[in-house]
Amino acid sequence: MKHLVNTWFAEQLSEHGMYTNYLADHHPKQMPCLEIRFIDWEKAAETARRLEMRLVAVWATEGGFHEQDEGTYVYMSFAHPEHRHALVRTLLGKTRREIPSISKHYIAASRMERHIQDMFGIEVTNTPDERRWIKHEHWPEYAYPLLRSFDRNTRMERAEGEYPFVQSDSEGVYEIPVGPVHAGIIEPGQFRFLAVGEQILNMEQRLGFVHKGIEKSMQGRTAEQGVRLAARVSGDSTVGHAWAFAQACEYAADIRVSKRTSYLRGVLCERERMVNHIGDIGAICNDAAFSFMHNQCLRLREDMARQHARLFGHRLMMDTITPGGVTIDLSQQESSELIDDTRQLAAEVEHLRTIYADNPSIQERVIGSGSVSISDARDIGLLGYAGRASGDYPDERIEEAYPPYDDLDVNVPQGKLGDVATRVWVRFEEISDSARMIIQLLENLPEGDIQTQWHAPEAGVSGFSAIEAWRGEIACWLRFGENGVIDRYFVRDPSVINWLGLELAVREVPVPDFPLNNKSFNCSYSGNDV
Amino acid sequence: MSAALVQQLVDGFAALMLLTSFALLAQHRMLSVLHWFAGQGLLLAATAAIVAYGTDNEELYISALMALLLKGMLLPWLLRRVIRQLHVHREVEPLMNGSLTMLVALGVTLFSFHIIQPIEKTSLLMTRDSMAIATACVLLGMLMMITRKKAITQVIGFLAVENALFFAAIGATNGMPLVVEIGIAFDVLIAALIFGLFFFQIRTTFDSLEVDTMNAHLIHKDDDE
Amino acid sequence: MSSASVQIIQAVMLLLFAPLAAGFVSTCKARLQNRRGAGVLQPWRNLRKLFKKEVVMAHHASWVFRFAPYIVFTATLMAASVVPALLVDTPLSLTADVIALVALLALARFFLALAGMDIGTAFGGMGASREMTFSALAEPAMLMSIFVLSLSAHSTNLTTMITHTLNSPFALHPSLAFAMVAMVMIAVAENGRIPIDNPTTHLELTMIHEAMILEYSGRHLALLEWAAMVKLLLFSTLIVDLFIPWGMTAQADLTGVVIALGLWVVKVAGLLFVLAVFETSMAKLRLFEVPEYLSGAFVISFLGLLSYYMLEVGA
Amino acid sequence: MNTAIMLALAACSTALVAALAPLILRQPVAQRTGLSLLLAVTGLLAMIAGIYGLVLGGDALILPLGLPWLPMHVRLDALASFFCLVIGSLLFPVAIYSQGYLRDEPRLTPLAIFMPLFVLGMLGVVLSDDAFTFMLFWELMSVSSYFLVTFKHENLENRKAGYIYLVMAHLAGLLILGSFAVLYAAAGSFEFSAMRDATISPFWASAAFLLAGFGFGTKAGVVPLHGWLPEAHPVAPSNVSALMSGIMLKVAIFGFIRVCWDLMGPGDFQWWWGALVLAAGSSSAITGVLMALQQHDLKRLLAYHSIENIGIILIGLGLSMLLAHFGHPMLAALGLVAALYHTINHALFKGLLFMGAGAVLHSTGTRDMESMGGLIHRMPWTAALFLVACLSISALPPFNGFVSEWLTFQTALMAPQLGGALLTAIVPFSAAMLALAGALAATCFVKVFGVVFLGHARTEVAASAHEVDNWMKVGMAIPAVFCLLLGLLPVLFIPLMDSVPELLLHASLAGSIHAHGWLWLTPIDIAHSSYSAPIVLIGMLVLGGLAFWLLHPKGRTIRRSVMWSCGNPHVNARMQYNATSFSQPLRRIFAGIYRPEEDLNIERSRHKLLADNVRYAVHIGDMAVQYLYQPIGKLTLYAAKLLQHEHQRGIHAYLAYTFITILFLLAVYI
Repeated sequence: MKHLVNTWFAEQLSEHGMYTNYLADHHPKQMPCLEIRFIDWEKAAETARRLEMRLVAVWATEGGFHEQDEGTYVYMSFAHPEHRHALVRTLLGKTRREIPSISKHYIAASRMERHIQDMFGIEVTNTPDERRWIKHEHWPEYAYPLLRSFDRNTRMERAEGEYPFVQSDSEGVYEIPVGPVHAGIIEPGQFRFLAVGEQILNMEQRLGFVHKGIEKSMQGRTAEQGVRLAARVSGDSTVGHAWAFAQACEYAADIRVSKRTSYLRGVLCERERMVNHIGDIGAICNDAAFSFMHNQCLRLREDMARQHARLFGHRLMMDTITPGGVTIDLSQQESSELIDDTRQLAAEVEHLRTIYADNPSIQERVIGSGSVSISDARDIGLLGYAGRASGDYPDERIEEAYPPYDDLDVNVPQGKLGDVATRVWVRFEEISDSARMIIQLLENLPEGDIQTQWHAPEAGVSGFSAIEAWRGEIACWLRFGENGVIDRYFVRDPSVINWLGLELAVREVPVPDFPLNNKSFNCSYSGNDV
Repeated sequence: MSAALVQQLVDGFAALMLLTSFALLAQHRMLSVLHWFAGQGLLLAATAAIVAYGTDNEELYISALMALLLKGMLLPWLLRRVIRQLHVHREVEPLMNGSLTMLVALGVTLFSFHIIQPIEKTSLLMTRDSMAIATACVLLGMLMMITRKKAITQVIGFLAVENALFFAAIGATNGMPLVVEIGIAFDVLIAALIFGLFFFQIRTTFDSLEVDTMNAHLIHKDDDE
Repeated sequence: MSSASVQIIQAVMLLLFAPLAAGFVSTCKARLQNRRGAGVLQPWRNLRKLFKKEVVMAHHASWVFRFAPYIVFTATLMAASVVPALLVDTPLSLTADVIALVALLALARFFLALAGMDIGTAFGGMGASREMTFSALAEPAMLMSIFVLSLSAHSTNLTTMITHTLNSPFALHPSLAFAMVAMVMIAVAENGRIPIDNPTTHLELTMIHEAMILEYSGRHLALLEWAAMVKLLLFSTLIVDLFIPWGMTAQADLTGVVIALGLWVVKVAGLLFVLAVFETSMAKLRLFEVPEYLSGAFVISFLGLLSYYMLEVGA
Repeated sequence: MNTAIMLALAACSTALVAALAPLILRQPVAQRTGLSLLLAVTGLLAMIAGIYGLVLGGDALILPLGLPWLPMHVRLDALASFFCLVIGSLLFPVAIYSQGYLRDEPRLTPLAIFMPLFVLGMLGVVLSDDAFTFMLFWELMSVSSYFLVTFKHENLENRKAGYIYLVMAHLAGLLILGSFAVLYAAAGSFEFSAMRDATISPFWASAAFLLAGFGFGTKAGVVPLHGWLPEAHPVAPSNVSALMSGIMLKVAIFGFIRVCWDLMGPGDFQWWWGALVLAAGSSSAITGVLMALQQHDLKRLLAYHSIENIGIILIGLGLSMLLAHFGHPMLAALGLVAALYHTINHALFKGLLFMGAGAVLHSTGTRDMESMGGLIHRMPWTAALFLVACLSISALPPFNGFVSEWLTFQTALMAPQLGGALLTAIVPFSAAMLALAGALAATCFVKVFGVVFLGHARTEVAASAHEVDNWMKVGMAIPAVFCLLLGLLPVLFIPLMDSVPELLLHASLAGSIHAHGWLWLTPIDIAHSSYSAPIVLIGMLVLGGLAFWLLHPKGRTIRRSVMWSCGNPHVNARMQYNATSFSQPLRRIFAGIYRPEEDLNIERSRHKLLADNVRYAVHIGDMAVQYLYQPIGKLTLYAAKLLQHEHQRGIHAYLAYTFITILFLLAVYI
């Protein structure tokens, strides 16, 4: 594992005349934090942008531990393909309740800034978008749930209000409100289209309908309890979230897990990648009314879920990862069974792939629909398959190369056109690559313990991790408080960023192609509405 | 098989011939174009065989066999290989206003019907009815060459014209003399091979098979000179 | 057995078998996709459930919305009773020729589209717009293929057309083949099947037929669903009538009717099975490729016309 | 002098009296009542005269009026009777409607003078039996309608429309005059009877046909000569629009039939005449409906539909011409009857539509469909009657539009009877275009009814609209009833108009049409095609009633609830489809024809991925205006500029030109 890489960023900042202060102690062990002055906040983001770093996340937390001053800190994190992650923070102090927006440089920051604004009551100045985001209009204006002073059991009266969607004052334009309740069994979220006939002029999302208060709810839990909650941030990437949480805890507590543990985690994560990609490919085909593929994919997905239930005790592989280890182990026989299963699965998917690729009617639908250009993808910082399809290839498995990926050769499929077809293609590629890696991991499964003794770090210690889950990079930052309980937990699901990609992708497509595009991104509502 | 049935079969094949010409014109995808082209070749072979049977012309059986091997199998196979090797087999070629092309194609068909009608009346061959269709198919092949952007589809258009001429030959004279036919067949084969070589050459030079791009390159070159 | 009673049997049969036909198609599709499926009776169960359910209607729904299901249902049923299924010459078959039959279905569609717009949702209007646009573009192809069919029979009356086909010696008619292909393509479009519309979708933004009836519930919805099923069976019967009428009886005697019934079931089932295969192997077209599909149908039927003059009339 | 022509002349006199009445009646109320009453009487008289004339035959008469050497010849033959009937059957309800419609009109006098004159002009044209009388009344009709178009002359739009209308009407008049001149040259007399008897060479016949075709075509709004129509019709008061669209265009059709069928006769027809008329008809039908689809001004939309329907009538006429040329008088008669049937149908339903549009305009004060919505709740009667017209114009059974289109289809299906490869393919093609036009018309009227009457009110004015008074309701109800009756009982009505083909083509359909009783419409014979509107209607009523009765057991009420909005509590009127959106797919599909100028402006001042405001506008110009009128206008301007310096030469130059012209004419003619 490489360490202390963000000296590079610190140097770059100093070169641009910004004063930086290293905070090695009590900060993410593998990634010490840079503290900068409040006035340099926006400039630092601008510099990062100029250095072609991508934004990972922006979040806030109340201080008051150890060396920290009382008052609110705002963090941001960037990543660079070679120079990896950098963590930057600034102190707002007790009285200052505002922070300049960095959305000008990173549009993806806008929603996260609005999240800070909604949850902490910190005004983001000079922001392109002042509307509320995660806190819906029926919450009273004065309620700031993530403040320490806000009791988690507070009951509030219902406020009235309406979200100010972008409007059109032209006569021929109409609005389509789709959602929050959808006809299918999908999560709630509203899409508001401005359209003329079949031509979409603009599409806006309104999310937050499944806001579960996980960040608040995490406060006061131990790591062992917390990982169970983290695993439920988004059900379809439970392994990814649990791993990100566990790894952040481990970094904070400076615990190294055994090689066997990391291999098993890798297997779980890649199986999760496969199962979701298979399901999504089927669903994409179903949205184009090609139900043959849908049913075959459903079948494969169900087979996988049953296999998981048998081997890992849960169809979705929930609660298989704990801080310091995993809860499941594979015997020699189980391991070879899983190898066979994966091999067979990969072969079946390959077979389906030829059917898919050689069926002109489905190809006509997916090719050229909902393209996102590489420059737009970079602007947004699209993650996972959405980024890879457009020609931007961020992958934590290569950039961070956390175990077990330091032992593996990850092939990143390199798309270019950024349309639905390419997103599907990337998924097919990833399925076969995951299968290859699972087999490699299982064949070389080292002996060892699957659980390292967990001990909570002292109060004020924080950890940061980035895990390449199936949807893309999950970033997780947490800080421990007194008695080994978690004091602040922040998680950024890749959906938070990729949702913007969908808004962009559908601006050029006719209305009935929206579901196809939506499914090809398949962002998580729950992961966004933490 | 009665003469009437043979006549009907020939008519039926003529109609299918017309259909394949239209279908070639309407396809978006490289591979679909190729499939229809292969179908047209098989159709030609079948027509030749039927006419051979109907007229007891043994040379025509050889023509039928040649059509089957060359137009129904070899050429499609060659082109398929070219397409696969150039990695364009999943490409979609946008049509220039598909419905308008179709209307023009209908007009062309009507026109050939109109001009062939007087000739047909004088002909007494059993295949006379298909003359108008053969003429239409020739024109449709040309239309395909005009409206297409990609070099490969243009070549298929060219080959479709050749198919139509072959069909016309069967229709008008119950087939050309065998020697001529074999000569033409080889010409076509060699033309196809040369085209195939050209594609690779073009691809390496221009990195595209679109005629527009080539024109642009040529014009650009002219400017440089 | 009088021809009037056969007429009634026929109409009731089309009405009652329509859900079975819809069920048959979905069962076939399920089997083709390696699923067990819900069985051929499922549409019947759905209808029964819907008929029992309460009707919920938007506050400002007008009488157009309220009566549209009845108009749609009766217009479709009226059209269905005109189509001979067993007996060639039924009393009602003269009520409307093929053109009038198409117009009856157009009447049903007109009210369905209006009902879609009555509530004033984005989806209803969207469905109405799509339905009316595509059906308008389908109309020339439909008429052209009727035209080709009427050329040899010199008639647009179904009875006369069927009798003509039954009485003329068997021959290969390229023009009829073209007309049939065009008619099948149009039937697929008119019935909102894949690749034009997906009858089983739940995605509002992609719907055509379903978008218009999104606001309906209870018995109103049941009537509309039933009408759609009748329409599918009607088109199947029409295609069978026009292109493979052999087996229909000219006399209203019991044996003739029974044989005709058996053959009709076989023919229609065959056609529907083909539809199921087709639907399984196809994805839905992109919306703006539908006009191309429909103009393709028009071109094919026009080719039928041309090949009639070129090949069949003789010079 | 028989009763029929006496009644017809009485109708004319009543119209004249009505035109003079405002000179005596000064009170607006009196003027309004006088106008409505007298026009209603005119309409009624014309209607009765028409029926009398059709059943019992008419008469010819020489009036002691007009020029000394050319007294006015009038004649009420079958053709004139039929058109008298058409005029009367719409004029009567429109007159009743006007009583209500003009209630709030402060300045009535011009309307009260010119509307009767306009009616008089139309009646006169129909009755005239010599070219001079014809042209006199024709110009009366044109000029008085010009004043009606510019009735609200304070709007620039109206003055502009009026100007274009006047220019085009005169151009048309000139061409028609040319056609009469050709016929005069052959006959040596202005009297129609002389023209009928004269023989004319094929060349001059074609010349007369072309002149008449373009002249009457301009007046009827045939594409591409239609440019004035969508400008002039919407700006006139709605009751006038109803008359202009409903019957003035038909008078042009009358003129065309009179010149081609009557004055020249089927013997002179050449095959390309029919083909030309067919082509003009098909292109008018398609262009009219396509343009109509893209309008959101309600009356402008209806005006474009008039072009479409004129196209349908011309398709019938063209088929009739072709069939007559190829020696099938019976089938030609079928085509003619189809065209005439559509003529009266269109008069009825288009009149009704314009009256309905007038009612909406009266109630909301706007013609813009995008600001209406939900009017069915505020104006239930208007909505129901308007729906009848929508169903009729969309050619849906059991209403009248379907019958005439069905008859046209039946005529087209006779194409195999024609000679020539091209014709046998072109006729089905134009039938297919007719099918397309009909289906697109249905699309358009779903849009009209859906956007105007259904859904939610889009603006405040629409939300506070009110139902119109009883006069207007009755005025609209009469044509609605006729629409249904003509749709249900064509078998009774067609024999009534059978004397027209008998007169013009010497062929009668009376035998075949109702060979099987009043229930069955069998244009050729029962084996060929048949249609029974009464059975369809009764069947549907019985089945529908049965279904309703079975499904409505006692105690099963309908629960009313909020509409489904995907769980989104904040619903507004913008969340429904609008007219621009409804026709967007067609706009895109036919983009090559429309060439829409789309103006999409998404403001993104904050960030290039964030929209602030979305503006969209689309403009579709009329192709004819863009590619025909404007170039001609420019060319004229250019020529005028070239000639400009000639003006500066003063009086002597002009005298010289005149002198040279006289010399030239002398040289030529002597």
